[in-house]
Amino acid sequence: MSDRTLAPLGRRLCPVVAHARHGAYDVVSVLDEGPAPDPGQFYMLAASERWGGGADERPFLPRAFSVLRRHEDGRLDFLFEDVGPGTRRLCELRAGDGLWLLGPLGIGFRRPEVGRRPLLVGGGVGIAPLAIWQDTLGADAQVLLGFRDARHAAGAGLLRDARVATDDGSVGHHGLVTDLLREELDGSCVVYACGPPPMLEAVRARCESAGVPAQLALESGMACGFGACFGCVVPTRSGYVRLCVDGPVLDAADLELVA
Amino acid sequence: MSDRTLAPLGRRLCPVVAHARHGAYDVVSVLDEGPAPDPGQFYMLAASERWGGGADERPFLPRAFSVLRRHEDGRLDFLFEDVGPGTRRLCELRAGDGLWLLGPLGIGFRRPEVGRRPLLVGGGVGIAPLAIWQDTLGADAQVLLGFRDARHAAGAGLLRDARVATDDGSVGHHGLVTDLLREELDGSCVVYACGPPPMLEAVRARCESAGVPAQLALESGMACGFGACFGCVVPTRSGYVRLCVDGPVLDAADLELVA
Amino acid sequence: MTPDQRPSRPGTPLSGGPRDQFLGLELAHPIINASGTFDAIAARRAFGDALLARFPFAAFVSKTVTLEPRQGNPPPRLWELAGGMINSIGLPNQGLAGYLEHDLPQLAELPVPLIVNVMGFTRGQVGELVAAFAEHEEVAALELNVSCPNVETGMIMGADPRETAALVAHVRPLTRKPLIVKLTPNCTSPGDVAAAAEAEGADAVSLINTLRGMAFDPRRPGIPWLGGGTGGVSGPAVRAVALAQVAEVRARVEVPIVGMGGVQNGRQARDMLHAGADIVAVGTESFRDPMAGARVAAELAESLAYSGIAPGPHGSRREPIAHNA
Amino acid sequence: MTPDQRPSRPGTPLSGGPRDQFLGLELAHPIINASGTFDAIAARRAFGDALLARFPFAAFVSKTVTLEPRQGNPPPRLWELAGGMINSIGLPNQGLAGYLEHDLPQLAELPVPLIVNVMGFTRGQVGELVAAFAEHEEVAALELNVSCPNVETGMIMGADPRETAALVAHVRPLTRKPLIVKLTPNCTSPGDVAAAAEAEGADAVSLINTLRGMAFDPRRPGIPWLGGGTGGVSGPAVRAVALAQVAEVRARVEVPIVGMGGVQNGRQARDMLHAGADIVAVGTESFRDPMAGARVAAELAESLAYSGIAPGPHGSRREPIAHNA
Ligand SMILES: Cc1cc2nc3c(=O)[nH]c(=O)nc-3n(C[C@H](O)[C@H](O)[C@H](O)COP(=O)(O)OP(=O)(O)OC[C@H]3O[C@@H](n4cnc5c(N)ncnc54)[C@H](O)[C@@H]3O)c2cc1C
Ligand SMILES: Cc1cc2nc3c(=O)[nH]c(=O)nc-3n(C[C@H](O)[C@H](O)[C@H](O)COP(=O)(O)OP(=O)(O)OC[C@H]3O[C@@H](n4cnc5c(N)ncnc54)[C@H](O)[C@@H]3O)c2cc1C
Ligand SMILES: Cc1cc2nc3c(=O)[nH]c(=O)nc-3n(C[C@H](O)[C@H](O)[C@H](O)COP(=O)(O)O)c2cc1C
Ligand SMILES: Cc1cc2nc3c(=O)[nH]c(=O)nc-3n(C[C@H](O)[C@H](O)[C@H](O)COP(=O)(O)O)c2cc1C
Ligand code: FES
Ligand code: FES
Repeated sequence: MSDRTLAPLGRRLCPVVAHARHGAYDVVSVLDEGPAPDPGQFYMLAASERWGGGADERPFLPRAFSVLRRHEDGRLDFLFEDVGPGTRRLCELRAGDGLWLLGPLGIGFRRPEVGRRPLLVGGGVGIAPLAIWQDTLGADAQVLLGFRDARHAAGAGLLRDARVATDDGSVGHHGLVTDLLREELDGSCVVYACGPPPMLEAVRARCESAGVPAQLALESGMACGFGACFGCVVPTRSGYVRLCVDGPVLDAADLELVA
Repeated sequence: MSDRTLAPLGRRLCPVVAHARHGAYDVVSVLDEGPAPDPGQFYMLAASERWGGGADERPFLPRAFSVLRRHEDGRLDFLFEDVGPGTRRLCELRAGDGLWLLGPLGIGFRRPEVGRRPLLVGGGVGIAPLAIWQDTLGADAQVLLGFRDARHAAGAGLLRDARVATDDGSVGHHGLVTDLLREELDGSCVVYACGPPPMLEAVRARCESAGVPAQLALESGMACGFGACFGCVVPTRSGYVRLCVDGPVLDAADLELVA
Repeated sequence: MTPDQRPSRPGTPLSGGPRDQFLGLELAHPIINASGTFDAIAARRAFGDALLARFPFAAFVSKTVTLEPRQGNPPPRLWELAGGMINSIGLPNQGLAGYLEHDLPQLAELPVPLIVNVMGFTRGQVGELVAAFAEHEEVAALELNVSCPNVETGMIMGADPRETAALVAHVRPLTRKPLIVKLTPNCTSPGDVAAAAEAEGADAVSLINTLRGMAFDPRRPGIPWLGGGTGGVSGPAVRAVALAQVAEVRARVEVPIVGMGGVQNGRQARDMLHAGADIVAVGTESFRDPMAGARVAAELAESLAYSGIAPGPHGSRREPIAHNA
Repeated sequence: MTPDQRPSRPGTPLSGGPRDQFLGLELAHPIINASGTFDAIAARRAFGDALLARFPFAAFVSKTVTLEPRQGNPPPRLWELAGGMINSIGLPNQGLAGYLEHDLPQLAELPVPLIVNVMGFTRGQVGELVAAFAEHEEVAALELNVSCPNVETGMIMGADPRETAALVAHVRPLTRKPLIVKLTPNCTSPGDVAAAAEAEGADAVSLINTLRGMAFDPRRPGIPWLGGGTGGVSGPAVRAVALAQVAEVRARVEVPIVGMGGVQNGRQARDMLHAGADIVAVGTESFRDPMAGARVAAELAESLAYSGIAPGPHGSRREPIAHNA
């Protein structure tokens, strides 16, 4: 038995069926006939037309994205924030366009041990894998999200009943999501986190000192997504691991530091 | 005094204001504040977004295009046929998109000597410079056009009162435009031609044997369009000349052969 | 003489005909992977046994193995550029012992011949590696990665014809397996180096390895982006260089050539054959699609059938193409 | 030591401050053109005197001049690739006499210093060219294009340190004008060649010239596309290689470096300075926009002002950047 849902071999061309804006984010839906992903798994994506010719004559390689949500009919939603030529192109996708898709890839979140209360902590585009994880865990899972400002906090609407913190105080708690974590964390929790490295590091450190297990969905630059290039390594207590095949979700206990 | 209308120094970003299909061709109109081009001059064009990422990760360099028509309000029309990654991208342009434009460039058609009857002969995308030339010359100028089939012959509608030949006989004369030329040519003519090399060579040879002057608008692969790269040379009786600064319209008498 | 004027290469058409021959190996088609750009073991974790059923390459070349284990370079290890990328992976691997214990048994399960790529920092090290693999019948051939310095002479082993000759002369007696010398493009004359390797008994050469390149952090001016400082450029951006070097080497050697560098489709693979390669390796394009190798092979077969060209016996010396750039 | 750790280079900020110094020339900014990528005479025909009023470069480098006139290579001369192009122009020019008679008077009207690029097929020829230009005060400096074979030795003049040293030693006594040696990237060690040039009295080096490359006709399988057979690759596709070679050369010489290869904007020019260049040349990007040089200069000034980095005295030897790709 495999530790992950296997990806069909080879990239496949999927039709984009919808696009929606949620504040600073674009959500693009594609129709996929592949297997249902495990929450926390990711896909390598590339627009089928005009993947290239953006800033610095890029993109060229596909880009890694967590799946935000899977619908019953096989529709997959992805969440994009325009931070460079690849995401910019993906944000432009509209119904009728084509998307190359490879996945699901990597190892996703592991279920809470019996009796442990799942606490989902995220920020920015890191909310994507938490949404599909919340869909799976159901009402048990509490969600804490941090954003820069109201425009980004609009992304919180993609999950249910999230407590929100914003850097500028425009929505919810004025401060960091880790402030909320401090309030909610107790010894019976298991924390699932995804977000920018400083947030993940704060979560890791806090869980460590609280003696609470945590699973962190990390990011790193990827060329292939299936272990071919050795480009996506992150340092762990046992040396470099390829995030695309040994992650992207790692046990916080395996990490010295998230940088 | 210059032998050409000078181009403003530096490329400029122009808004696309219209797009229309004419059979196999796309006509894209942009609003330009530059000087009115001489008929037969050309522009270097590149889409302002996503110029790249097509077949073979191209285009990268701008592409050369004759101006099809200039309107009173400064609108310039260009005619595109999708033959590769550059023209494909240009065919996609729609109102609101941006186009980089450098020009007008090169030397256009020279007016007929007094008493000479202008005969315009063209084929395929070669009809573009003939349209603006016909606009200038007025009703005097007779137009003969050749196309592959009816889909391409739709382009004839961009000029007035053209006699048409098609390879497959679906529109007008079943045969070559040079058949029409044979019928119309007499010693009082001056021929202006633009089209694929075999057509131009047939026109050149016929005019030579008829002792009729001819001006041929040639094509060659161009990187810059303003004499910088020395890439666009064509052989003439006096050696290689850069088509972008010494053409694209050349006197047939200067050419041994169009290949 | 330009390539089309070469005496036409008689032989068996690729598509549907008998299997392709390369160094005595039976290949189902002429597309293999470039070393370090496909990890069949990791891919099997991601794709399962479908990988074995539809393996995209006609032979499998493993990532460079060194005598001792290596961690590789600190991240970031990747930089994307126009039509390509720079990698500074730094040859992470488990070392010879780890490879023999963990990787070899798994790679032996692949449905295609296995070519092991090795590198050492002295001739002696390369010799040890070659000798170690000589005994393993799962290994069909060896590829020598010579894009690294000989720590004893300070010279890049594959950048200087004498250095390469000495290396090949040292290891040639240690195995009867076919030896492929993987040339570096970062040198004055790959043709000279290839000729030196051939003279000392190399059975084939492969090229190009990556071009040395560098990038700076866009957000921290003056700080090199890559953890390793510099790295190697690959992908379509290097294809023109690869074609020129393959043509140059073809003019100098009789042995078969594995051509690689930026090949993305069948037409480009065909160009590589026309430049002088006998088989073609796909590297960076596999990152965009793990099945790229199979697609290139299918497109190539179609393109060759269409143009009526058949690949011929390997190793016919051909005339150089003029280079008066 | 990485570039940011270098002793900060004291000096005058680029933007708004006093003019930049390069080989004693006063430059309005640190961006010049790459030889063969801008013809100021043809551009004046296309754009008129606006070209003089808003000349995009701080100095003008003319296309390579040879002793005798050259027609150049048969077309096609251009091939486009991912983020770049191959040219096989073949150095067409009117020869020394034609240049002196027709071009020099017109180029002397430009509002910036003139650097003349020369090439010969023997040391003697290069010497003749250097000596001829030594007398012309319109000429501010000379650039030696050494990317061609010495027909007497059969070696590419700029690919071998000894060959380059002999050339520079031969021509150095013939002029007091600054001599810039334009290195070829198609060699094992541009650093060795640069050091040899410096040792024999070169005042500066410039790099990179084009990478040797090749392409096939997409419609006629096996026929090389370029009339010249092979050509030279330029543009963004080569930028990573250029940065690595500039850094390598910087580690070996004290003289100023003209850095070039794929620079399209101010950030990339800044990276070139950080790699070790003192001024930057823009080539292929001018084909996409004749005013690219001016835009790069403006963006660079902004970028340097923003990051608070000021260029310093030229020629300070800096530490190499690790290359353990
Ligand atoms: C497992 C995983 C899941 C992810 N899920 C999501 C998600 O759900 N939603 C989402 O929006 N994002 C997600 N990401 C991040 C996303 O993959 C990146 O934002 C995307 O790859 C950026 O590409 P780009 O071209 O837009 O930006 P780039 O320009 O590539 O910039 C991205 C970063 O890369 C660096 N960079 C800049 N230039 C280069 C270059 N030339 N080469 C290499 N690096 C460069 C810089 O640090 C920059 O900040 C995920 C990443 C991983 C690994
Ligand atoms: C003065 C002038 C005026 C013109 N006017 C018009 C006009 O009004 N309308 C119009 O539609 N066209 C016109 N053209 C032609 C137009 O410029 C070309 O069709 C266009 O440049 C093709 O670009 P592409 O990317 O679409 O095709 P490409 O793929 O670049 O193919 C065009 C041709 O270039 C060759 N080629 C293929 N691959 C490459 C490569 N990698 N590098 C270099 N060459 C390659 C092949 O011969 C191919 O047929 C004109 C050309 C000139 C010189
Ligand atoms: C990420 C990466 C890792 C590589 N690792 C190796 C290696 O371990 N050994 C080796 O000989 N070549 C290695 N190469 C070089 C490739 O085998 C190949 O020569 C080069 O990438 C050119 O081919 P391509 O453009 O198709 O990728 C590597 C290339 C890449 C991109
Ligand atoms: C079309 C073309 C012609 C060139 N001609 C010359 C030349 O005559 N002499 C020379 O030294 N370099 C010549 N070069 C090389 C450039 O000066 C420069 O070194 C190279 O193009 C890299 O810079 P880039 O990527 O900015 O173009 C030429 C380059 C191109 C593209
Ligand atoms: S992204 Fe290539 S190994 Fe992980
Ligand atoms: S297109 Fe560059 S010189 Fe004519």
